[in-house]
Amino acid sequence: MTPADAELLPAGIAGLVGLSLAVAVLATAWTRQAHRIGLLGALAVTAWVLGLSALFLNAGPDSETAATRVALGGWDAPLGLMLQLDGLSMTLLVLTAVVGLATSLYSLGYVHDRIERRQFWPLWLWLWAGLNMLLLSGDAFNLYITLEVVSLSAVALVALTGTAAAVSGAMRYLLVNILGSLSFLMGVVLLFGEHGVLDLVLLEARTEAGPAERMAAVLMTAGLMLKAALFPLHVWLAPAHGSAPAPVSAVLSGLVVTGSFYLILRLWMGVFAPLATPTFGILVGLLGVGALVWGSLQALRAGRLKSIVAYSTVAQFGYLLVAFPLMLVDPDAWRVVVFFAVVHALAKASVFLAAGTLQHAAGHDRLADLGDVLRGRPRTVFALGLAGVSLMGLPFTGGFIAKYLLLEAGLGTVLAGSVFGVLWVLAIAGGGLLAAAYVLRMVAPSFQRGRADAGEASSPWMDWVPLGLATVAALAGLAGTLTLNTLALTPGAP
Amino acid sequence: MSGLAETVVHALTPGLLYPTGGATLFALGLYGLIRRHHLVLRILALNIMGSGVFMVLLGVAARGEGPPDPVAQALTLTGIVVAVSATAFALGLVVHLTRLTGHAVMLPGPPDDDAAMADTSRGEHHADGGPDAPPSDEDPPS
Amino acid sequence: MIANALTGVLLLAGLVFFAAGTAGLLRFPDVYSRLHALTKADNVGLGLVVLGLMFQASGPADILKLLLIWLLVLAAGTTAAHMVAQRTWTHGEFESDR
Amino acid sequence: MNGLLVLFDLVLLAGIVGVAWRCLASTDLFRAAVLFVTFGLLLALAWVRLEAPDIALAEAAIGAGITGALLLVTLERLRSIMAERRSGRPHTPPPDPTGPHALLRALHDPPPERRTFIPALTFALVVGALLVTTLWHQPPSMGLEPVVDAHMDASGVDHPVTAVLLNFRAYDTFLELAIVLIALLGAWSLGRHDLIPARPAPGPILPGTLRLLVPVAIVTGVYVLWAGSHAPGGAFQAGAILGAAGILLVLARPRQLPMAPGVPLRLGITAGVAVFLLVGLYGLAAGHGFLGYDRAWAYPLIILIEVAATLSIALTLVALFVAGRPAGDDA
Repeated sequence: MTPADAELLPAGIAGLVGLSLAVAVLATAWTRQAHRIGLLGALAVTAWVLGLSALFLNAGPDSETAATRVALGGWDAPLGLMLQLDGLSMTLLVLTAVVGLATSLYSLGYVHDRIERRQFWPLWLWLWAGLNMLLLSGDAFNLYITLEVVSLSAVALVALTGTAAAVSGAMRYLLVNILGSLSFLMGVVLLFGEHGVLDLVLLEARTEAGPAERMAAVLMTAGLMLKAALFPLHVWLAPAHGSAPAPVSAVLSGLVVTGSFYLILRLWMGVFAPLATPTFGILVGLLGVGALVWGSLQALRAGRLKSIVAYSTVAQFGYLLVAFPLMLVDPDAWRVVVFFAVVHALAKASVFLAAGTLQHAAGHDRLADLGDVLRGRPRTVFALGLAGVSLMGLPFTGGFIAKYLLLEAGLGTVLAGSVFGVLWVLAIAGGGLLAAAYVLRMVAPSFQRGRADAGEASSPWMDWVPLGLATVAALAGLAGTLTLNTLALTPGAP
Repeated sequence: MSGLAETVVHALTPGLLYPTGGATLFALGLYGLIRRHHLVLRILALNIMGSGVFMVLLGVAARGEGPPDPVAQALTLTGIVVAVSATAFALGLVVHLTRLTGHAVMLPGPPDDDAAMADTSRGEHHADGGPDAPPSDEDPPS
Repeated sequence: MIANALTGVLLLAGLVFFAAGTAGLLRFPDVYSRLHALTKADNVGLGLVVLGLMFQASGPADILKLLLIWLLVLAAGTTAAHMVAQRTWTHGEFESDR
Repeated sequence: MNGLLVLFDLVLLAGIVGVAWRCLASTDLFRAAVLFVTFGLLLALAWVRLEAPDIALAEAAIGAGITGALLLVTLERLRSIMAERRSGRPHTPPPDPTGPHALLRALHDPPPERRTFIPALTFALVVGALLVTTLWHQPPSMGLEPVVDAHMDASGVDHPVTAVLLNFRAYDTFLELAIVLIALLGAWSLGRHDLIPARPAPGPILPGTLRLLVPVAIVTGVYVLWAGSHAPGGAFQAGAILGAAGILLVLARPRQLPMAPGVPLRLGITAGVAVFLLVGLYGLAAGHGFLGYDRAWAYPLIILIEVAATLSIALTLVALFVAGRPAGDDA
C-alpha cells in the first residue's frame, strides 16, 4: 500500500456519505428532475463505492488489526461520532451499490408516471443513503438514527402504490419498525448507562458479561430480529414486501433486511461477543430451522408470485440463523454466512424485479393465471429461473458455493461431536430441496403447453435488468474468494 | 433494619426513581400495544414506550454528581424529534388506510395477503388514493 | 424574609383557586358552567402564582417575562374557552363530555 | 426539604404513569388524545426536575403541542371520513355499538378482548421487571459530561447541549433533520392534501387573538433560536414554536389555504438539510473533516445552520399538519 492510499481512504469514506446524502438532498429539492438526478447519482455512488473498495483492498494489510475509522467534524470518540469501514461493511457496501444501481435502472422503466416518479426517487435515494450510512456507522446511537432513516423511507416506499393492501402492509411495517427501533434504543441506553460511551469500539473494550449487557443484548437483538423479519418475528414481512412496487420489494428483500442482519452480526462479533455461549447458538439455530420449514411451506402454498418470493425470504434467512451455532464451532463460518447473504440478496432482488416485469405484463400476479405471460416472456422467465437456481444452490452458481461452504462448516460441527450438527446439516440440505420446490412452482407453467402472450409492453430496462442481475447472482461464485478475502479484513472477527 | 432503610433511601434518589418510572412506561406501552387494536391507540402506545426510554436515559444521566450529561440530553432531544416525525407519518397512514378500507384497526394474525392485487405499474396510478379508490369495506373485520 | 412569606401566601392562595377550578371542571353538569369555573378560577389562580413568583425574580426582565406569561395565558385561555363554547352552541356536546 | 422533593418525584411519577395508563385504557379516542397531551406536559415537568430544561421545552412544544395538534386533526379526519362513508350509503343501518361492526366506529375502540389479557400482562411484567432489575444494579456512570466540558472552548457556543447537537455530534442532528424531511416526503407520497375538516370558527375572536399571538410567537421563536447558543433553546424548539404559529394560522382559515407554489416550498423544506450538508462538505474540503468547522468560524456557521433548520422545521411541521402534498407541488 502506498501512503497516498492511506490518506485517501478516510476522505473516501466521508465522501461516500457526503455524496449519497447530496444526491438525496438534491433530488428532494429539485423534484422535477429527480429521476435524472437519481440516475446520475446512482452511477456516481456506484463508481465511488467501487473506487473505495479498490482503495480499501490496496490498503488491506493495515485493516486486519483495526477498521479504518474517520472522526466526523474532527472530534474523536468518545466525544464525537466515528465512521468505520472494514471488510464486512465494504462487502455489503458493494452489494448495496450493485443492487441499488440495478434497481435504479429498472425503476427508470417501472416508475414512469410523472407524479409517481417525483415521489419515488427522493425516497429511494434517501433509503440508499441511509443504507450506506448504516453500514459505515461506528456509534450505537447513530446506528439507531440511521435505522430510522432506512425504515421511514422504506415504509413510505411500500405505501407508494396507494392500494389498500400496500397501505395496510406499510402500516404494519411501520409499527413493527418503530417497536424494533425503540427496543434497540432501550438497549443502547442501557449500554450508555453502564459504560458512559456510545462508540462501538470503546464499548467493545469495556464490555463484560454483566446483567446490563445481557439485557441490552436481548433488547437490541430482538429489535433487530423484528426489523430483519427473522423467525418467529416475521409476520409483517410478506404483506409489506409482497404488495410494494417491484423495485421496492427488491430493495427491501435484498438490502434492508440484510442491513438489519448485518447489524446483528456486527454486534455479536463485537460488543456482545463475550455473551455468546453454545446454548445460545443452538437456540438461534433451532429458530433458523423453524424459519426454513415454515417459510418454505408458506411459499409452497402462497397463491401470488410475489408472496412466494416474500415467504422465501423468511425461509432463506433461516440459513443465516442456522449458521450461528456453526460460527461458535468454526470461527470462519461467519464469512460463509455473509457470502450467503450477499448471494441471496442478489438473487432475491433479481427474482423480485423479474416478478415485477411479469406482473406488469399480466396486470396481476396470481400464479394460477400467469401461464400465458410466463410462456410469452422467455427472457424474464429465464432471469427468474437463473436467480432461482442460485437460491436453490445448484452447482456452478453463487448459491451453490455458499451452501457448499455452509454444509462443510456443518459437517465440521458433526465431526466436532455435536448432536445438533446432524440437524444443521439436514436443515441446510433439506432447505435447498424446499427452495427447489417453490422455485419450480414459479417457472413450471412456462413449460406447459398453452397460449403464449407477452402481455402489456414494457420498457427494455424492465426486460434486461432482472436478467443482468440474475447473471451477477449466478456468477457471484467466481467472486467468492475475493469476497471471503475481503471479509477476512474485519477486526474482531473470530 | 438499617439495611432496609438504606435501600429505601437509595431507591428514592432521582437516579433510580426516574429510570424505574421509565421502565414502567416502557412496559405499559408494550402492554397497550399488544392489547389495543385501534391504530391511533397503538401509535400512542409506541409514543409512551419511547417516552419511557427517554426517561431512563435522562434518569441515568442524572445519577452522577455535578451537572447532568449534555450528551444524554442531546440524544433525548433527537429522539423526541424522531418520534414526532414517525408519529406524524403514521397518523397520515392511518387516515389514508381508513379512507381506503373504512376502518383503522390492525387485526391480529397474518392478513390475507393472497387476495388478488391489481398491478400498479401501468394504467392510472393510485398514488393519490383518494375517493376514487375502490371502497373495500365489504369485508368487515371478523 | 418578607418576600418569601408573601410568595408562600400568594402561591397558596393561587393553588386554592386552581383547586376550585378543577373541582368545578370535574363536578359541574354541562360545558358552559365547566368553562365558567375553569377559566375564571385558573386566570385568577395563575395571576396569584405569577404575582407570588415576582417577589423571587432577580430583576425587572424576569418580572416582565412573568407578566407576559400571565397575559398570554389570559389571551389563549379566553380564545380557547370562546371556541369551545361556540362549538358546543352550534354542534352540541361531544360524546365524551357526557 | 429533601423529603419534599422525594414526595414531589413520587407524586409526579405516579401521575405520569397513571395518565399513561388511563390514555391507553380509554375506549374513546378523543379522551385518549387529550390524556396524551396531559402526559406530555407532565413529562416536561419531569424533565425540568431532571435538570434538562432543553428537553422540557422541546417536550412541551413538540411532544405535547405539535403531537397533540396532529392527533386531534387526525381524529377529526377519521370522523369526517366515517361520516362521508355513512351518508354515502343511506340504506346501511347504523352500526351496532356492541356488534362486530363496533370496530368500524371511527373514534371508538372497544375494550380489548379478554384472551389477550394474561399473555400481554405477563410479557409486559417480565420485560418491565427485567429492566428495573438491570437498572437498579447499574453503577453510577461518569457519562460524557467531563469530556464535553473540556472541549467547550472549541465548540463555538456556550451551551453544552447546543455544542453537542451542532458540533460534537452534528451528524446525528443532520440525520434528525433528514428524518423530519423523510416523514414529510412519506406523507406527501400518500396523496394530495384535502380540506382540513375543521370548520372555520365564526366571529372575530380567533382572528383577533391570532393577530396578537402570531407576532408574539415569531418573536419568541427567534428569541429561543438565538438563546440556544448560550442557554436552553435552539433550532428544534424554535421551529416547533414557529410551526405552532403556522398551524394556528392554518386553523383560522382552513378553507383558504394559500396554494403554496411547488418550487419555493420544496426549497423551504430542504433548506435545513441543504445548508447543513453544504457546510459539512465545505468542512471536508477544507480539512476539518465532514461536518467539521474551522474554530474561528464555528459560531457563525452554527447560527447559519440553525436559522435554516428552524425555517425548515417550522414549514415541515405545518405541512405535516396539513398532510398530503399541496397542488402546487405537482405542477
